[in-house]
Amino acid sequence: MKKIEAVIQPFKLDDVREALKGIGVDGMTIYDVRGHGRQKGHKEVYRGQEYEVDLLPKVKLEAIVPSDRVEETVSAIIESARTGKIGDGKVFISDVGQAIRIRNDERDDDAL
Amino acid sequence: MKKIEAVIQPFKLDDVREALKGIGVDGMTIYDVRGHGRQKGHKEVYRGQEYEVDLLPKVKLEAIVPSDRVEETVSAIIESARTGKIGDGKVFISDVGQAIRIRNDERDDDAL
Amino acid sequence: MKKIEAVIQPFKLDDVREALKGIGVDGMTIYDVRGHGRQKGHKEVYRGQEYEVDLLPKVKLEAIVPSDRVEETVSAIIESARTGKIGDGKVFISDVGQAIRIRNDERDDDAL
Amino acid sequence: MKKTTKCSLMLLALLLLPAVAAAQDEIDKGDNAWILTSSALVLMMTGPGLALFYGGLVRKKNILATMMQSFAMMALMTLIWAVYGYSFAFSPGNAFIGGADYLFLNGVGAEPEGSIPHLTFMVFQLMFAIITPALITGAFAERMKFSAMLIFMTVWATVVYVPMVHMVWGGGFMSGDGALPCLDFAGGTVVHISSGVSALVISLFLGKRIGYPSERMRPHNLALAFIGACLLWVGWFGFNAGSALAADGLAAFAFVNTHFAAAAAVLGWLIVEWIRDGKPSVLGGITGAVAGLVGITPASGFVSPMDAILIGFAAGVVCYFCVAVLKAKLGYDDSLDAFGVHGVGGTVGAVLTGLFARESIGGAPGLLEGNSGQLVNNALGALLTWVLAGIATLVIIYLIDLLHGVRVTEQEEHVGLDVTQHGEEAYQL
Amino acid sequence: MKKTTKCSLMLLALLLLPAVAAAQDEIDKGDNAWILTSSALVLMMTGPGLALFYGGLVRKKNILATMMQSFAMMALMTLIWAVYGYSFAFSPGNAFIGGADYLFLNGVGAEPEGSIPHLTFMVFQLMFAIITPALITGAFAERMKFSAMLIFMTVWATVVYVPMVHMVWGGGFMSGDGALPCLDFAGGTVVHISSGVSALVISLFLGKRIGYPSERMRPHNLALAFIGACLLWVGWFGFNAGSALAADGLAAFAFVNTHFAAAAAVLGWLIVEWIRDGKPSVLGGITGAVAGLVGITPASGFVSPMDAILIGFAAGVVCYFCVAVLKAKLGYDDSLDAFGVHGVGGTVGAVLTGLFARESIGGAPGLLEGNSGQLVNNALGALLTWVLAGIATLVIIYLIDLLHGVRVTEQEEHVGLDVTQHGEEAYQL
Amino acid sequence: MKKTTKCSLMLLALLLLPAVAAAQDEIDKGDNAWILTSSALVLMMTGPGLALFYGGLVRKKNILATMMQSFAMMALMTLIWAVYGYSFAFSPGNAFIGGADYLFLNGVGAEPEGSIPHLTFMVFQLMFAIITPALITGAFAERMKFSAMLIFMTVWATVVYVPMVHMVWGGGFMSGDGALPCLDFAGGTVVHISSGVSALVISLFLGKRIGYPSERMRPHNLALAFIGACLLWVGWFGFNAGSALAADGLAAFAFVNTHFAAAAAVLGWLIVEWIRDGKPSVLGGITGAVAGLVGITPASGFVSPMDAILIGFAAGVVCYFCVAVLKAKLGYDDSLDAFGVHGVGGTVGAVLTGLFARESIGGAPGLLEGNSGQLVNNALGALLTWVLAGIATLVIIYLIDLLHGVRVTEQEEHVGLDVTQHGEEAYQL
Ligand SMILES: Nc1ncnc2c1ncn2[C@@H]1O[C@H](COP(=O)(O)OP(=O)(O)O)[C@@H](O)[C@H]1O
Ligand SMILES: Nc1ncnc2c1ncn2[C@@H]1O[C@H](COP(=O)(O)OP(=O)(O)O)[C@@H](O)[C@H]1O
Ligand SMILES: Nc1ncnc2c1ncn2[C@@H]1O[C@H](COP(=O)(O)OP(=O)(O)O)[C@@H](O)[C@H]1O
Repeated sequence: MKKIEAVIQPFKLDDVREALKGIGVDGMTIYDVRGHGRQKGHKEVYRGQEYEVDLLPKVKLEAIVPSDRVEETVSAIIESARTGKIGDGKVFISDVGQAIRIRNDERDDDAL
Repeated sequence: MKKIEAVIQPFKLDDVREALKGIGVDGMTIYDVRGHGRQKGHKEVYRGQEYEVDLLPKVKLEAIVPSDRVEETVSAIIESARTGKIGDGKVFISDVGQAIRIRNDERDDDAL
Repeated sequence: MKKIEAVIQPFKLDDVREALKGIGVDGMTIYDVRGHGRQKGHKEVYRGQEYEVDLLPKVKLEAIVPSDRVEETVSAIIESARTGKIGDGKVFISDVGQAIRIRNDERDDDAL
Repeated sequence: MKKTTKCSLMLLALLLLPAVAAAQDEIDKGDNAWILTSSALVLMMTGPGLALFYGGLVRKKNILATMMQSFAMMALMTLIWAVYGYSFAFSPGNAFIGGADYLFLNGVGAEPEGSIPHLTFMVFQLMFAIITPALITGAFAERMKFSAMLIFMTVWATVVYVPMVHMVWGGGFMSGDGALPCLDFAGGTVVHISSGVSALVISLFLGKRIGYPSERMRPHNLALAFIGACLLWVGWFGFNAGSALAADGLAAFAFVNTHFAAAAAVLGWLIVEWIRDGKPSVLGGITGAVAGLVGITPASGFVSPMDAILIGFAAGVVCYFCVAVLKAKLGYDDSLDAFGVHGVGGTVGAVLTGLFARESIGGAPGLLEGNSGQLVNNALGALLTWVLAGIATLVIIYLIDLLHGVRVTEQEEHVGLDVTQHGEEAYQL
Repeated sequence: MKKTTKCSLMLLALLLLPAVAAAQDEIDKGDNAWILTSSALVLMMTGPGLALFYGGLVRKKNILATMMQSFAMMALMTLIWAVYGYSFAFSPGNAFIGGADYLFLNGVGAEPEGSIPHLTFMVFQLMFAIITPALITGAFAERMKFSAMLIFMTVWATVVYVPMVHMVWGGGFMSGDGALPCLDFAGGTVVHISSGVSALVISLFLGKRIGYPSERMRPHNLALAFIGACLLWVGWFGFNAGSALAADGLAAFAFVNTHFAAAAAVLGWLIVEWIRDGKPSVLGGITGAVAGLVGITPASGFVSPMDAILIGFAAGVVCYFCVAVLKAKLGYDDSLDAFGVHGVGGTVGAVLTGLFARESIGGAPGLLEGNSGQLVNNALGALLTWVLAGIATLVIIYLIDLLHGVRVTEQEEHVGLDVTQHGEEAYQL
Repeated sequence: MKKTTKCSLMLLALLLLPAVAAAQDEIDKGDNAWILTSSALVLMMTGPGLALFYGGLVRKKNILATMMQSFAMMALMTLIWAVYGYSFAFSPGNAFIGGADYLFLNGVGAEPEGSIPHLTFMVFQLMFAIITPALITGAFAERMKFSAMLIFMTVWATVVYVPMVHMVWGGGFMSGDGALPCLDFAGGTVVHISSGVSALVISLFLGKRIGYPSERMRPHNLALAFIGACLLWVGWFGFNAGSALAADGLAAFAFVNTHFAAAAAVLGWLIVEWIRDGKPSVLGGITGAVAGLVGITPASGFVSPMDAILIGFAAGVVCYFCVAVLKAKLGYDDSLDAFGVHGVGGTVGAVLTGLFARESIGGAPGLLEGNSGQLVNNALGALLTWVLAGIATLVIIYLIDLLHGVRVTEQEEHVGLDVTQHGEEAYQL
């Protein structure tokens, strides 16, 4: 199994979820993050005091999928999340040794 | 060392923490996530506009433990988090190469 | 590539970011977490009802870096995040198989 | 008291010699301005005041449902009051219940009731009819069906609140010229004891919230609770000083007493908390303020400002112990301490009113001025209210549970009432 | 209406025999106390009331910008009113617009206007001039440039609002002694139809927000919206009952009618919602309340409390269908339903005022009392307001778009208006 | 001024010929209604107003502690005022301090003080005694011990505030018939300069917060700060217009001036911000409003509405530069700009009052009407207040630090004051 971690633009979340549903990837976990990379931040001023804000709001999506589904999952994410502008985000893939479904102890691929 | 990631029902957090304390697993990091899987979501209506809400609030718990403690840790989590209903969540296990305690540079197992 | 996960004290975030900028590590993703470890928690009382609060606010910083940059990155984090007091946090290092830049499909090291 | 005389007088007048009434009664625009302002302030106590105070104390998943329980009273009680509530409370009747003269507000218009338009008096009273049931909702927060709540409140208002109002303020047997004249300036018995005791009964009947007390149920947003408590304090000036039904010296007394009691109760609560729990808390401070405001309510037009400080301080300390110690001991789950604050504070206030009342201020002497009878009357009145509210509530909630069911399912309780009862979430942060 | 007579009388007086005016007019401190209080209440409707109601409904990234649009009106309209707005609205003029006598508030001081100081009347009216444009902002929330908004509102206030006020309340052709006397006690046409219709036009002109309706745009903080709605309700007592310009029986009628209509509208909306969507919601309840308050505004000083219940109920139900059904059908993006609630609710109210008006209360009979002319007049008045506001707004927005641009860039819309328009973020939670 | 004459007259009366006093003074219910309403409004300024304004600007971990500092004043100052504060402020005394006649409010009852009950005057003044120290808390937010804060405020109120009140309003040497008569209608010197200067001294004494200015300390919840600022604006009508102590034409002037100044200050601040920082911000808008309200406070009953616009605009612009430029230059850490807004705005207002005062409005001419003496007096009065408040505060804080310690530990500052001082967390979101 592989863990696919995608950092995307918040306003792209709905599209990405549609795309994944499209290819039958249901299981996923999502949370809000702030990210920094090449995308320029913006200036904020509070009572004359300037702040350079370069941690921008992003959404992180994690999906653990069987190794043989990584390809399509990744491309589904990439295509649906892309705007072509800096800040679109990244996808990271790593190994997962084991997966267990708490409810009934199902293991690995069955648990996804 | 292994990283144990458990996605559980929010209202089960206190039980799981008890269980882990019980077996002496102290170190952990926790954050709120929203998850999708087999559990059905619910409908929300705002001024007549319907939304199908299928990202449900979950809590994610991460604990890095020495390889030989994975077994008991996982079962402690599973037992304490289980309600038997869809939505109980999952546990994922993966490798961690190195661990360092920032305070004093202790490494690996000593750092946990 | 390696994934460096650092759990640090919230008020140390700015320092750590400075340090990383210093060594040219730009890409990172950050989110708020609550952690438990050796650091003692505190007591809260609401209308006479006591709560032992031992999940303390921390910040988690994730940076995926080329394997050859792990060393300096980790030490930069450790030095900038250290106060020497319990609760400084931890750094965990694990493998990342693949990285993709959504915007232009760049892969692996080029994507970081 | 003031109210009663004023309004029973009015009733008499209306019955016998309207002409004369019209003659002797004239609208004073200063009084009307103050009571209209007070009516607005009292509505503000329920929405947003109480709704926030309660909504901030529950868990995130239940804030909307909790606020909605107060908000719904703003609509429901208004219609009940308009159709029959006001009539059975204030139109001439017997010792227990009023008559049908004012059904659909028939005959309730701009003509003077005392020195204000009858409609002004009606709407000022309505605001009390809104907040009283809303207070109860604190006891069953986070676990009651919205539909069951609506049914309960409709019945409760009809068989408990409206009669209580008539008995104490509408010319019934607990009012000035009744068999058991009690001093209740702005609602110690009618509002706070009745709602507080009913709250206790319901929380016992419903049982605890799942996971209580083991699971952590800390207030999800104390900033909102703080706003609510402050607005309650500010609105209470309308509640108590408005009960003078005029912008006169008595209103000034009631205003000052209200403020002093709240202040003293804050200190009372915080001091005990500081000693006992090690730290003075914001939740303690705002809860203490409400306890003091409750305590002074029946006394506000009868005692001196210095008495008010004592009453407020007492209410703060006593309520602290009921909420922090007694509740834990007895182990019932009065989610937001509707009983611990309103039931207990109201009782303390009712009794102390009988102790401190000064003839020079409200026209009625208390025990300290040698009139032990008043203390007895007030204690009896409080006791009667306990019994009436307690029994009636038990019967009502039992029947509704039987016929409709009052508690949400375990699953719904886990998911939260916002989503399951109202199909909404409060925050998308 | 009341206003008109009072003030046109005043104007006449001022013109012909100031001496006499001074003689016959005297300040009543009770009235002044009430109108000063009402002025404060009406300002509270805009800030924090409306700002929160709107701010809570948008997405997190736009709350500050949304609140700022209301807040800016508190500053901008005040200066406009002081310099020329009040004069062209209320100083003697022709059938459509007032004169220049009061420029820079020249001659507007402590002398009585009716029974209150002229300045009190001026500032009370100013608070209306603040909230009316603020209401419009709900329609273009989350996508309009702050600068464009300021320009638009300045022009709109000058060519739409000020003339409307003069026509209906300032002695113009829609006022008491005009060619087409309409009954509008507190602003059904002047405030709600004018703002609501303008809102519709702008939302059509601007087009939808990016991602609407596919993307999820749920209210980011319903607790704030709830606070806002409750403060609107409380403040509306000043809006309507203050429009009696005295603390008299008519004020009591307006106060009660306002409250009853809000309550009835809450029930109306919730019942339909419960039936149609399966659950009664908090957002539905508070939106219904506002709909009812809008509906009763023109009628508040002309109808009976029981009529008010019917008007409120009707407004609640009708607005629900416009917001929940019609909007979806027509597919325009009135972000926060400024049109669906104010335009529609105001129209319902204007018409029903002509139906229910009772001579015994506001001095003017409606259709039910056989005066069919009034219904026609009010309908015509509403229609005229639709046309005037609609056309004027279209022209203004078109020109501003041409010369300055009204909508933010796609990128700015994605990032949010708080950061791009004001360089701030609301929450660091 | 108004106050002084009114009340010193009263005092005389009380002393010499109470009978006559009773004869000439009679309660006007319209006035009483307005001052009771104003008292409620002024309390609302502190809680929730100021508490939210300040609480929203600090970091999440300190919001409760910050709100608590204001809330505690609502309790603490009330008891001080009741026991001895009011007496030493307003009972007959010498040029610097009042006497002991009113200890424990002895003799303070329903009898008329001017045209309102003495108790009404007392409680209205009390609300000022609550907000003044609360204003100071903005300077030491996020780093002061709660216990030290309580001790400091108790002493400060006793040796700085109460004497200031007596000197300016209680018949002391800065009041109408004193040696150095200053014009301070509602508290430019007494309230704002005294609190603002003390704030500066404390922030200098305490030193910066850890991490200031390098670490990011952005406001954690601007929505709450916005609510607070709006409630301050609304409440300020009670503060200034209530200071007329009657619902008369002067109250109308003060009301309008207050509103106009706030509006002008918002524009002033936003324009400068727009030019200098590139964007107009919500934080800027609400801060400007407060600056304008501070600036007009001493002038509100002495100048014309058009003057008020100038004063407000000036206050907005000047305060902007002190907060945004000067503070950074001098490098002290006045966390929430209590000095930059209240100290500076109050000084600007005090001076401009001496410039613009019009005999026709407040009965006293200023420089523009040829009375240069008034400008000098007001400037001197402001200066005196600076010196008195500055020195006294330094001594007090120094001693408390010596005997008790005023600042929390570094660890506590990191964890936050909510948890360490009060054992609570604001949000469980
Ligand atoms: N090396 C990295 N490690 C972790 N997260 C990263 C890394 N690089 C980028 N990210 C995440 O991806 C987001 C987008 O990256 P950025 O460089 O700004 O734009 P782009 O993806 O178009 O290159 C960042 O905000 C950050 O959250
Ligand atoms: N493949 C997956 N990858 C990541 N998270 C998952 C995956 N499958 C499930 N989850 C997480 O587990 C939660 C529960 O899973 P669900 O299928 O709803 O119930 P159950 O665990 O009983 O099968 C989901 O809400 C989601 O957060
Ligand atoms: N085994 C672990 N797995 C995951 N997170 C951990 C683990 N141990 C510690 N942490 C994280 O590191 C934080 C600091 O650890 P703690 O033991 O309190 O102090 P120190 O880092 O000085 O030993 C914890 O709050 C928790 O978030």
